[in-house]
Amino acid sequence: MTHPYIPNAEPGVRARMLAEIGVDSVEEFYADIPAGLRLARPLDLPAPFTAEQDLVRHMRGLFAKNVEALSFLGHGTYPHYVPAVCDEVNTRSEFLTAYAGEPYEDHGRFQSLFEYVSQMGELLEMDVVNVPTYDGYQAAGTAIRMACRYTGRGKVLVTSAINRDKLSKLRDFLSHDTEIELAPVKDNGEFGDVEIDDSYAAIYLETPNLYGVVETRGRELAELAHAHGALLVVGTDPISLGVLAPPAAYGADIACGDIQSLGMHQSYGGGHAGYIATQDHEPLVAEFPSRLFGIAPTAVEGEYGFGDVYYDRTSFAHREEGKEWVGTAAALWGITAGVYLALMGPEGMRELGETILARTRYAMDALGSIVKHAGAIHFREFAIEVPDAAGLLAGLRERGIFGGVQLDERTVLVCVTERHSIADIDRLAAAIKEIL
Amino acid sequence: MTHPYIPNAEPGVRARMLAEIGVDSVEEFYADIPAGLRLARPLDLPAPFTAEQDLVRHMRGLFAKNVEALSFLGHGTYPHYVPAVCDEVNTRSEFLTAYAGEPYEDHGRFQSLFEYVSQMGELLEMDVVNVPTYDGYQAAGTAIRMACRYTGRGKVLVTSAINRDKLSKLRDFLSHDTEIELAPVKDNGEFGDVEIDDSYAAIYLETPNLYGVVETRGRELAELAHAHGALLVVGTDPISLGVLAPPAAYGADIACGDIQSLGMHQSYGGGHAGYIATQDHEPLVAEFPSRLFGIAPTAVEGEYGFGDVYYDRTSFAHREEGKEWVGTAAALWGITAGVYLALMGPEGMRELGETILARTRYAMDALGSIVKHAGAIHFREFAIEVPDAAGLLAGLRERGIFGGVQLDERTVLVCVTERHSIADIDRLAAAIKEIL
Amino acid sequence: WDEPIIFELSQPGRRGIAVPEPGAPKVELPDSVRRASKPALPELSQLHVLRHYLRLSQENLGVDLNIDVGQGTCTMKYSPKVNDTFMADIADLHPEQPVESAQGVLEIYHTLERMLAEISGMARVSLQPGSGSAAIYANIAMIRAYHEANGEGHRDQVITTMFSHPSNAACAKTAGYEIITLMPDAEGLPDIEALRAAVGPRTAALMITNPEDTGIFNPRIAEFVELVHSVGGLACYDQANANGILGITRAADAGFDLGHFNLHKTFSTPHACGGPAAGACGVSEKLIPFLPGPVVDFDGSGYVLTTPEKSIGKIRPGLGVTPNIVRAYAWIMSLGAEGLRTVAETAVLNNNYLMHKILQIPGASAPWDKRRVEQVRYSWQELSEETGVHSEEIGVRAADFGVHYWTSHHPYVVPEPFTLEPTESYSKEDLDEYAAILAHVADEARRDPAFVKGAPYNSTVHKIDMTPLDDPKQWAPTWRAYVRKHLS
Amino acid sequence: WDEPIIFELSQPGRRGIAVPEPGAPKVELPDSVRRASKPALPELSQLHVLRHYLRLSQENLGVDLNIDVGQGTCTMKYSPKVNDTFMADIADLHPEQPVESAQGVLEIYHTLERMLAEISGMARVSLQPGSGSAAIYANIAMIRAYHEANGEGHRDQVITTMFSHPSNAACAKTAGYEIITLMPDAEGLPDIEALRAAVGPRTAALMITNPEDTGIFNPRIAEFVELVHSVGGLACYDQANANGILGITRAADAGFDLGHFNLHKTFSTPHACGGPAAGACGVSEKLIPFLPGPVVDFDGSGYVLTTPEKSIGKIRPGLGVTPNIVRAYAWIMSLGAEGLRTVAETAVLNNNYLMHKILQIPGASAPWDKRRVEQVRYSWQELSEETGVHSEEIGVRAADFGVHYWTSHHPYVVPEPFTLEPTESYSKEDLDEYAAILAHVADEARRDPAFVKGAPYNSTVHKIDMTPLDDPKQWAPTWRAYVRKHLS
Repeated sequence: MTHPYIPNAEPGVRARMLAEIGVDSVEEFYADIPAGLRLARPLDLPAPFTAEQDLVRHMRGLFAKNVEALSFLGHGTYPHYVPAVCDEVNTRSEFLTAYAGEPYEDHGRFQSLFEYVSQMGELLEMDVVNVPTYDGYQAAGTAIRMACRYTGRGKVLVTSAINRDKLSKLRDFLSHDTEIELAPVKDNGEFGDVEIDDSYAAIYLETPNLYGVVETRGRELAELAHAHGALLVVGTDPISLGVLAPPAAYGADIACGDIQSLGMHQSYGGGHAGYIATQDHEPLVAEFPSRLFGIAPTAVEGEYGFGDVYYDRTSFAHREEGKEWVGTAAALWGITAGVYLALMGPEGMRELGETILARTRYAMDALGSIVKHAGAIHFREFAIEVPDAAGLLAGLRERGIFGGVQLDERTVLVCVTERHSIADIDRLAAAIKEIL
Repeated sequence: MTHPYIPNAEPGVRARMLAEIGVDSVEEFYADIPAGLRLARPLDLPAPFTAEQDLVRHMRGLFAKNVEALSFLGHGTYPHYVPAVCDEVNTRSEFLTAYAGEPYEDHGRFQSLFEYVSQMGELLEMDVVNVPTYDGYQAAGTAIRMACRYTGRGKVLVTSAINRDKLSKLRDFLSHDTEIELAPVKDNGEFGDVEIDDSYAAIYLETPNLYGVVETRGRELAELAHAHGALLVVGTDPISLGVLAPPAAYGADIACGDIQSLGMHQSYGGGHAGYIATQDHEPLVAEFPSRLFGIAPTAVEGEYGFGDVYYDRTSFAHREEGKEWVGTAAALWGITAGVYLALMGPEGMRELGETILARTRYAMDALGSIVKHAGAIHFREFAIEVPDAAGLLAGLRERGIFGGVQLDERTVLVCVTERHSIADIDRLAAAIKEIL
Repeated sequence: WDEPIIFELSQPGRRGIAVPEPGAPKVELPDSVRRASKPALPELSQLHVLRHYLRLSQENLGVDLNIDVGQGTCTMKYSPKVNDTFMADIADLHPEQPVESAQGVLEIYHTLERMLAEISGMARVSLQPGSGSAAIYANIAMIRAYHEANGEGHRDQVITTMFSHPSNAACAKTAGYEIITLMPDAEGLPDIEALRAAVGPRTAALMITNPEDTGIFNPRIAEFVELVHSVGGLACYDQANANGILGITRAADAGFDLGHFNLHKTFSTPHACGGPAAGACGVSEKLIPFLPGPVVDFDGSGYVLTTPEKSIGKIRPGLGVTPNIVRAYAWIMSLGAEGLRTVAETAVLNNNYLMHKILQIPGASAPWDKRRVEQVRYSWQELSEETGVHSEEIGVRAADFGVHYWTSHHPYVVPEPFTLEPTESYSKEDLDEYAAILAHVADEARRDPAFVKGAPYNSTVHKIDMTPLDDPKQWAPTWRAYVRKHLS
Repeated sequence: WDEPIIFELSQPGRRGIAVPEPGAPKVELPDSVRRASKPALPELSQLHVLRHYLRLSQENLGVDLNIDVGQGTCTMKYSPKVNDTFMADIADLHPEQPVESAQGVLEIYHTLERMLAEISGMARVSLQPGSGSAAIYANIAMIRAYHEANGEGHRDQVITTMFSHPSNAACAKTAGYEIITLMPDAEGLPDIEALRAAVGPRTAALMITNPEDTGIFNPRIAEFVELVHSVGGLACYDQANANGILGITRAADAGFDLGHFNLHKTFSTPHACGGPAAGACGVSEKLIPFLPGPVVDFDGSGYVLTTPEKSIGKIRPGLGVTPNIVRAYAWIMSLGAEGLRTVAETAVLNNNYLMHKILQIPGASAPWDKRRVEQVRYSWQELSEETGVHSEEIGVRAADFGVHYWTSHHPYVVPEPFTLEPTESYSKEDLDEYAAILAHVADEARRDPAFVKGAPYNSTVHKIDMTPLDDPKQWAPTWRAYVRKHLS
């Protein structure tokens, strides 16, 4: 049987094609590969499931080994509700299987991504937003690098209320030429009191931060940074911006973060994409490595065409002379986030934010005295302190609950979104009470 | 909040529209409805789940109350494998949400259905196949009625190796003017020895029949029918026709049946659609109530247009003067079956048939002496006879198996398709052995 | 795309999907049952099958793609995507699996029945029929069974109206009844005097729609029902056009004995190129024993299947078209009582707004100067007389702008008809755009009738010559017939 | 469709989806953190959001819709639909849920790692990188960590080749390395003499593709590796173009120390308009300690996560782009060893067949008269000199016929380039059609160059003036910028 994925493997066609080319066998095409490099045996791979139904059965058997539970896991990947329309659009063959066509044949991709960045721009009150990079980690790394290049400096003050994995990524990405200094965390969970001097390229703040704490001193930090010729870079989850002030409102120069919350499933870490945004300030725009899509006029008055803004910045245009690099990243999640924001609109984003704020607070109240930073404003996450974090989580697991992400031996990070009903929260609280 | 499904419920728009029309309120549009007919209270319905995520959670809660198991249930609804491409095509918005556009704007629907009937025509070796009716029950009823109208007679000899529910439908549909006579079943499970005279419109045979028995005397019955000016109507599942001779090959005048096997999920009975086929014999074609789609030339040489063949037959054209009635039925399943057949091709259909034949026989051998009609050729189903059918099925259920459909106190119909692995069959056999 | 017929894409030896090996000894078949030669199905790789059908899908419109207000009487409303996601949850359920293993789906059947009973005022509802027409036929079967059970099997006439769906007449005829069709009176309503003349001891039932496809609500509907009741007949309500009156008035309020809904119209299930659909037969107390069996009952601890005493029996495989039962249930659950009323009011508002716009187009009219509920059957008679362009031709030209309309069922009682039903799903801007397109085409018809008659210009295919389709020597209802008649 | 920008479709008060009420007391925010004015997001009903994006989708091509052989180096192969169906099974898994609750997905990671190790000959493989470029960066990070661990942190040069993907140069530069780029020699292969001159004590690594984007396999690749090894550098293999050599030759066979695959190229995961993608970094024994952590190990009873001793750390959220890990796993499992070899052989056959066809077009050439593996970088230089029509313009005109091509990365070392890579997914008929379209356009260019330069004629939009996109005063990277600069 000819494999369904390989039409020209059919022997008759194969023979006709070889005849037309004028060679005897496919082997001839490989003549340049020296014998010493040739694999003399078949690959040692598992026997295939050629029949689709057998593959499906095999896969379902594997998936059955995964267990779901009532989950309060967050820490960078969040269980927000994904509207059905988001999946409908991002599973369309035309979007899912396209790649890098030109603005003519892939007008839809250009326009959809333009609409994504434009909606992000409204949410962020910034004029320039990139076509997504891989994830919020990369976005933070690149945003900081942009600040370093822009200022010509090599030192950055980073919040220590930051995901340890993200910090690991920043170290890997930055540390060969950029000094990372960690800012302390105050008792209330906010960014600590700091000083900087003129050697700093940027202050990197997150809000809500690792602990779900909403930072209240953004303007102060912006002023501090600007007073020393540095930039304020703020990492924030756009899902909070229906209720929280966007970084631009308190003077941030660059905003960045992950958009997984905006219509992507958690997918075991597969739903991430990163945004970076600035105002329309040419020297800063020049530092974006990502593609930027913009409207361009066409031969027909009033018609919208699209294309790359300031393409010369990129490694596509100038290889290592471009800014960092650009390549395939996470465009489809950008399109999806655009669909999400269009479904929600301004009121939906506001209501969603209010629901999350209220339910987070409800959960903090329900859990009572074990909650850390109880006095701060929290969005979606908060930390609890218990004698034995691992023991608590194990106990909750037995009760069908993933209680949170363990931050250290005594600390657990609990995540509450709009998908957690009041009853879910009550169930968590009751289970914790039972265990402690 | 304006409901997401009702854009013009937004008060501002509503007011502008009312103003433009020149009326004060929507109430005025209902002025023709007498007060006595007006519902003076709100409908008494459950509180709605306006937020999509709440609806989804509610629905998933309901679905969690359904239980799946290793299932050997057939009896008209079959667990064949549905290729992913079938679902991909039939969930495309363009197909799923279209209805009855003209051949210009809905060219795709016309061509897809034309290709479905054309592929069925190849499988059946018949030139005329209808756009699907509701299901195999209706197809059988209409096929018999076509025979009655064609012959001008009102009596039909029907196999008694037929699904009891289908027979119920035939009685409901036919019995006010058509006499149904049941043919006996031979010990080997085949259609019994019968005589007819010139008052019969048709013999209605099924193969594979209720018991999964492949009828071997089709030609003989065709000759018997034709000798008395009657038609042979054969009900058959097209999934068998990669290996079994199509009814036309042994002289059937009308073929009919259900196409659920060709790419539709079982969906608790939601995957059915009925086909009816004949040769291109105008007086018989005239008796189709369904729509028939055909190729028509366009203003451009070589371009294919489509339209309705012999539209004058239908109730759309002539209300009660048309043949039976036509309306919305099961078009999307026709398109899907076309995709299925195109994926399978002739070799796929043959291999599938061989696999089902072999596994059915394997299961019969594995179950041994309780198998009825063991000497006959079986396709996909066979009956077993046990002292207590209900007890056996209950025992199997405890072991996570739906063992089959109970036909009577002692008889169970067991279904084996290509989705049942040899291990599945062995598991069934072992469980039955354990119980008996 | 200029997409060939799939047979033209075939190359021997290719395959779209692989099938598992038997894993058991091969069964040898005798000649009497073995297929002699393999079927000439197309042979393509999987990508090529997919590409072909995706391209064809792009050559189709649907509610999701266009302003689908032109398929009057079909109620082309938005089918929420979220409801489609539930299909996977029921895909592998078998209709004869033990009821205790299907409690979730049975609860949906049961609750939907209760909700539709409340919406219609009927006592019970069967969700078994596969479409509106199948529901009509089931209603007729119940009517017959009822009369026969009462020793009145002699009743052999069914009365219907010209603006009711043809299936009311056609199904009753198929069931053996003589059909009496009431024509509209000067008001556009079914003529009550004609009904008075028609009813009698032979009357089995009146099958009537209200509002009819004209969109006019018949204010004397209760009198119609009463007249039929007075001679011992039953009154059966075709509620195909219920979308504008949800929560406003109910079948039971006018005294109907039975009736049906189309779940794919009023209750949002997708039209799927013409099915699968679903119909719901609602009946009053006295017809409960005749309902198609089984029905879903709650026995205090769980849902069970029972067959009514004098049931007309099973009328299709399974309990019904479950995918659409699930969707209709989910749709109502997402709206509730207040939502349904907003649906009705907005649909009526949209219809009257669109009518206001359409009637501003010179040459368009809406026969009978009456209020409309859910839809309007308009007429281009004036335009047609002026320009010689027919309604069908205007519709084809409108397709060049990405919209279309349906004229009406035959016969065209309203001359040069077109039927618009905007439902609650479309926005004011959609309606403005739709009206603007028709106004534009009407203007074209006046300026250059030949141009409009030459349409389409911007469609997948060019003007089709339909004549061969009615000629047995030329028609080609399958590719094999086409090859035989036209290519060999 | 002439689809507006979504902001233009907005009407105040509309909503696409409803959000649940809090069900708990509202939290009042202080001014310092409260949003002052609501964001100017568009307001549309759900159908209208859907319609907008479905129409935009129809204005896009993809593997499923067209003959996508024109995105050379991108390996646009068929992504089986069945593999997409598995996405629902992993949608709700959280990357930090307990490992014992994620054994199925971890088994997939582990087995895919083993399979890719076998395919490349490498010892271990990290599936963490989010794309090919991210994998390149991870490789560079490991190279740096390796040298630093060996006290050789002074190595500050990375050597790459002009026909390797720009990310090899750009990522290494970002990581702080000096870049040395080898130009092609007269044979079209990277110049080994240039390499000899470049290597030295400062050499950290060679980053090289083979076959390069020219499609020519470098038969001296083992010598390249050896040269780098001889000075203590590492050899890193960009296996973006592996599709034609699966099962034929392996990275380890040529002595590479590390390398990466693009799962969205060679292993069929969909390209998704430019990601999410997935990269896989394979390393030899000595680099295992430096792999990004965690990796998936089997401890005898189950799968566990461990972080290598000198790991460069976590480089993205979660273990990797799991949807694509699942798809790549399923794809290999549906083909097996023999299937992969057939993939390679057929891809190479298709490429050579297409080359045979393209070279028959007057004006087209394939610089360097060598055998090709997986793709070819062609040139329209001759046609361009004759007609003045540039390769980009020919590509735009080809789009009028429903196909397109990519020219190549800058700089255009091959003049007037276009790069075709037919993979194993397309049929002979597809390749014939593709070649015929290019032949037709080349002929048009000769007959009427201005016509070709005026293209597109049959596209969603007309000829675009790109100049404002490079002018800070005019560019509009968001709608708000556009409104400010062009509409107010």
